[in-house]
Amino acid sequence: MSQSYNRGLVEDFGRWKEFSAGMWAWIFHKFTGWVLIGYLFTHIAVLSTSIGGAQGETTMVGGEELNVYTATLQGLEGLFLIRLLEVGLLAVAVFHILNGLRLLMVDLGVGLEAQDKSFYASLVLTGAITVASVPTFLTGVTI
Amino acid sequence: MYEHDVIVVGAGGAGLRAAIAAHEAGADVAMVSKLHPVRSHTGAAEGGINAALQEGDDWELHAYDTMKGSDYLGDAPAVETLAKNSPEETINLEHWGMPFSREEDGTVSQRPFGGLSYPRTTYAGAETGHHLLHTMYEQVVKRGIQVYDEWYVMNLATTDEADPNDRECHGVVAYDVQSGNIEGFKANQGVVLATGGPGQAFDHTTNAVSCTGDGHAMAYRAGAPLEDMEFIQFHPTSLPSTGVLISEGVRGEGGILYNSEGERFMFEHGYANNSGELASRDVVARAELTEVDEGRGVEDEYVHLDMRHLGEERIMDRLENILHLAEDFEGVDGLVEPMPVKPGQHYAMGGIEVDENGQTCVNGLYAAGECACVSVHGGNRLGGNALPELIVFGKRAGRHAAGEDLGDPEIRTGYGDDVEDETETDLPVTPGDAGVDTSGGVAADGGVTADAEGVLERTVETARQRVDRLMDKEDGVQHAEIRAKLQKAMTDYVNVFRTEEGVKKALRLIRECRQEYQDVYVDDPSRTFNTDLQQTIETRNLIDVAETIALGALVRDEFRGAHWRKEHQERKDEEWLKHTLISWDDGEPSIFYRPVILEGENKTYEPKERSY
Amino acid sequence: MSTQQAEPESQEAPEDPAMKGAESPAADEQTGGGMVDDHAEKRAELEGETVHIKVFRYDPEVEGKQEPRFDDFHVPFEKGMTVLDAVMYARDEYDSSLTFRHSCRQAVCGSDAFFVNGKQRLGCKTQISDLEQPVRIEPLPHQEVVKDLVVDMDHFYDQMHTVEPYFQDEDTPATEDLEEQRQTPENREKIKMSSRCIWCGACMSSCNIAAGDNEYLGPAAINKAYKFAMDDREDEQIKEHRLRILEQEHGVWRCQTQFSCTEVCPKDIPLTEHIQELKREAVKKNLKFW
Amino acid sequence: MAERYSSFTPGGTGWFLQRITAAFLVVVLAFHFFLLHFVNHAYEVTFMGTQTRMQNVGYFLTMVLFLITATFHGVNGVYNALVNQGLEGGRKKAVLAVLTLASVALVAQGIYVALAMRGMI
Ligand SMILES: Cc1cc2nc3c(=O)[nH]c(=O)nc-3n(C[C@H](O)[C@H](O)[C@H](O)COP(=O)(O)OP(=O)(O)OC[C@H]3O[C@@H](n4cnc5c(N)ncnc54)[C@H](O)[C@@H]3O)c2cc1C
Ligand code: HEM
Ligand code: SF4
Ligand code: F3S
Ligand code: FES
Repeated sequence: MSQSYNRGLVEDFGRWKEFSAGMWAWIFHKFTGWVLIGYLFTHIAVLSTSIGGAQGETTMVGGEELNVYTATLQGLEGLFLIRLLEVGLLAVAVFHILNGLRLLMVDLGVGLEAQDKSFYASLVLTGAITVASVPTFLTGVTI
Repeated sequence: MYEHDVIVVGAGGAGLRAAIAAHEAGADVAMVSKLHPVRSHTGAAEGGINAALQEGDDWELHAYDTMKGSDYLGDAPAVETLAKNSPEETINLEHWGMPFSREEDGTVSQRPFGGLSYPRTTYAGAETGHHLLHTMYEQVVKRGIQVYDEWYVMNLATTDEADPNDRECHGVVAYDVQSGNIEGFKANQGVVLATGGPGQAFDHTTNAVSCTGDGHAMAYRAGAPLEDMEFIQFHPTSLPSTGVLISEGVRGEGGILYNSEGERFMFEHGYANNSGELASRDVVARAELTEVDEGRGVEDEYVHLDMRHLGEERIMDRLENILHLAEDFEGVDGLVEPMPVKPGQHYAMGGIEVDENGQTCVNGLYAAGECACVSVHGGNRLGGNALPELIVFGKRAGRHAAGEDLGDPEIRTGYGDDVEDETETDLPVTPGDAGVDTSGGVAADGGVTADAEGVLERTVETARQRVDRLMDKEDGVQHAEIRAKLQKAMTDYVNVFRTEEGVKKALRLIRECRQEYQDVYVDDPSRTFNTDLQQTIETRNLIDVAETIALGALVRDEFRGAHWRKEHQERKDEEWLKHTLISWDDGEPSIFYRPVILEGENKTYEPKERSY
Repeated sequence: MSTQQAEPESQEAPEDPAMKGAESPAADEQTGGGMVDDHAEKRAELEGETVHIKVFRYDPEVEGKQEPRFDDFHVPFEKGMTVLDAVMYARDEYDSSLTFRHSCRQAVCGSDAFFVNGKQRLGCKTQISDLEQPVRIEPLPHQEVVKDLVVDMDHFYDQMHTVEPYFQDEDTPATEDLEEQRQTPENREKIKMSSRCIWCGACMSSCNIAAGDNEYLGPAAINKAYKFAMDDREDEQIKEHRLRILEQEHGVWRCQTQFSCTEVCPKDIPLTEHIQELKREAVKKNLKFW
Repeated sequence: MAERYSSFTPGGTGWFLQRITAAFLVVVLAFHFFLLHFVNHAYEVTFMGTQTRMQNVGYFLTMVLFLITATFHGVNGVYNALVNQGLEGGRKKAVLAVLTLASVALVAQGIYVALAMRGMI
């Protein structure tokens, strides 16, 4: 009897070059959302040092006695890698926010004809804001 | 084998309506269709449904217009039934949710249409047929009616008594396009054919690729006569490369036709000095072809329809969809260049002979819709009269097949004492004969006189053998070649202009096609979705149907409605107020005539000059 | 016949040369000169061009086609030629086993949605001159392929039927005393676009979510439901019933506003907009009961 | 009609809350980022500074609310994404349970931290 053929995954992601704006927006939004929630968990973990900090715990940094919380944060901030990641985080957050706004508009049925343009706008704006923020993020750090 | 009370073949407007009606009458109905219902060609209808709904209009006016439009070849009982029932059927559609266009007060809109004395064409945008089709399919889904879609019906299972009036139809044989399986469908009460038009007999048509006249051919070979086949409507404005219809609305809004010399030929060459481009369809179609024949066609093929002068605003407002059609199907921008148009086959007025209850002379065999001829359209169909025919007569056929009593019909069917044999015309070939031995007449379609199941089994067996033969044959001719030849013959000689010599030539060419068909083979070896096989079978049907069209065109030596004969350019009422009937008599079609019925319920329709 | 028609060669199946020979319809083509429609030939000469199409081939029953491949055809170009015209030409002139659905040739039957150069399009509504060559023609993604360009539409139909796509008023009186219902032109305008769907399945095929979740109703079915839910002729209770079908697990919420459906719909139906509106309707309905 | 209406249709409520929280997050997240990276630079953050900010009840409550909404929004988003990818039946229930636990833990820990920052622990 007749059978049929399933072309499988080729169609899902093998054709990424043919994806349209809406699909890219969806993928990016997903990705940035996951990064953000992941960050939230780590963020709280890092901030947890404040519990120790509140109890007066200290640690020695460069011969100075510092509050653990302050030390942890400043220690991390002193790393160039962390600064870079922060820039990335900003980019991710900004995109998620802007595209999130775009999605909220879509949900309200506003400007649906311009959905692709608003996606590109989110991308461009994200890029611009990220670049503009680099100086702020990279002040006072050495490689 | 499948078994149901009523089997409806075809799921266009007529089939769907018949199925719903039979279901409501309590029958167990199944629909068998080679296309999924929503793919049927009813979906292409744009204009609307004629129904006398408004105050000031009434069914008698509608009947009168229809009779006049038919050039007095419509049968009054049929015409009146149509006009009387169309309003309630239209409102019924409205209740089923059909999205008709609306007036400010919330009532359905109606617009004027050619040949109508009152604006009674009820419409749903420019896609009335689409909505009609989908609305009715929805009701079929609601009722849970069984649909066998993509099942191609090959044959009717009919007994083979000598006189078709004694025969009985017990079901159909169909094959599942997807798997290639051939099965019998037993119909305990009746089979309703609703297979649509035969437009593919011509190479340039507004009809779908699926409009291959299968129902015509099956009924014909089972013994039901085909009626008035010579009456084919040609639409003057179809796009040359695809046949897509450019609505009359363009000319209505002021669009102008030009020949290659830039002349507004409708006036300049005197085809219609009063109405010009807005003359009736047949007049415009003939004018266009004359221009092309006399060397003033563009690329020797078409003329130009220009609407640029209407201005972008007006075009966008009223004719926007035309811009899309020209752009999508012809690659032409109607705002900057004129659109190429030429006449295209559009509608077949004739069809399987039935009475007002949709029944043919074969017991248990019904037909409705474009494949049937009740006859409401006579020599010429008015725009907007086909869709009401689907719902009015589709419903009647369905109910009657399901055993409801609709009263005795006034229209008679089949060969009987009220017909007159054709004796005068000299036929160039023996119709139906391939010139080679094809013994077996009706039996070739599998009929036997036996119990229903026996008949069905025999028919299934014959069908299987036929398919095996086509599939096993290693080489020969392919259907596409025969089909192209047939279509060309019809378009060259049985088109808008018909001459005795031309039609005879066509008959000889059709005969050649029939002979070549003896050697046809199917190249695609697969049983899975074999469209090659399906088209090969369809081509055989087209040959039979084309032949009846040409035969009718040859015997009717007058000019009536859409049928124009060079040697006989007048309507001959004394001689020709009668229907042409052609029946497949053991493979040698016989031709006879039945008088038209002009006596209506309250009045008799007196033939008058048809002028608008 | 002519020089511009290079013979179609089976491209991506080099492992099996025997098959290539068997499949290549070149021989038919050479002898089949009579088949060519005069016009086509004349115009092809006039324009002297051919269009190169690559068509997906698969047939579970035919050796050599069980493993999908692409066949190349060179079709003489005609002004106004559509993708459907091109595959029809290839079928009628080169290889009669080339299989695809088609019927109306005018974008109303919805049979011939293909995946053309990476996008779902109606073959009959796509001018081939607008496309980059070679034109790659494949069956709709995310549906099982039955043969060549024919896909299994059953699932699509099932989804369409799930939303109870029919007027539900039970009270349809006897035909004789039917009264026409009223509907404002505004309301009719509201459902107009949604009522244009021709069930081609392009939207469903383009939607990633529908690909991942087989039970997702999909844009076409939701749009169908929209047509009924927004029609004032049906009463409130039925509308609520419809919304309840739509707001289930695999209903409207699945849509992630990817807009692919809207982009490919040959009838320009604003599908995403309709889906979003139904989401809002559903939320509104639920808020009422808080 | 016989069935009982429920305002808590799973998809609908989730969808709706995802939007509401998103709208809230836009404002707070922007504020948060701005405050801690542009007004006060992150590399200058000290326990003291944090403690001072946290003494403000409004700020404290905003941050707690921020945490709760962000957690809900993020976790619900992840859950939806998984469900959209065809998560079904038992595994779906398990994932929901794990995610719920994780978010409760996160929020609890977060509030604990915040209280610590206020010096209340
Ligand atoms: C472009 C166009 C515009 C038109 N506009 C109007 C208009 O404005 N107003 C008007 O009144 N009329 C109009 N008409 C005419 C009208 O639309 C048709 O006459 C009518 O729709 C035919 O309907 P039907 O049900 O008989 O056939 P169809 O809708 O053609 O259906 C035929 C059915 O039969 C099935 N079938 C065929 N052969 C087989 C087989 N062998 N086995 C199984 N199934 C089979 C097919 O699958 C299909 O389902 C128009 C026609 C065209 C072409
Ligand atoms: C600041 C403003 C924010 C806005 C406007 C916003 C908006 C949105 C919207 C509208 C969605 C739903 C997408 C959909 O269902 O189609 C979403 C998803 C999501 N958001 Fe946010 N969001 C914001 C902040 C955050 C934060 C702070 C986090 C992390 C904690 C986050 C994590 C996520 C995740 C994980 C998803 C699911 C992504 C997916 O679909 O896989 N968002 N966001
Ligand atoms: S909504 Fe558009 S794309 Fe989807 S099936 Fe209908 S017509 Fe085709
Ligand atoms: S593509 Fe799919 S995700 Fe929604 S907008 Fe269309 S249904
Ligand atoms: S052939 Fe009917 S939609 Fe293209």
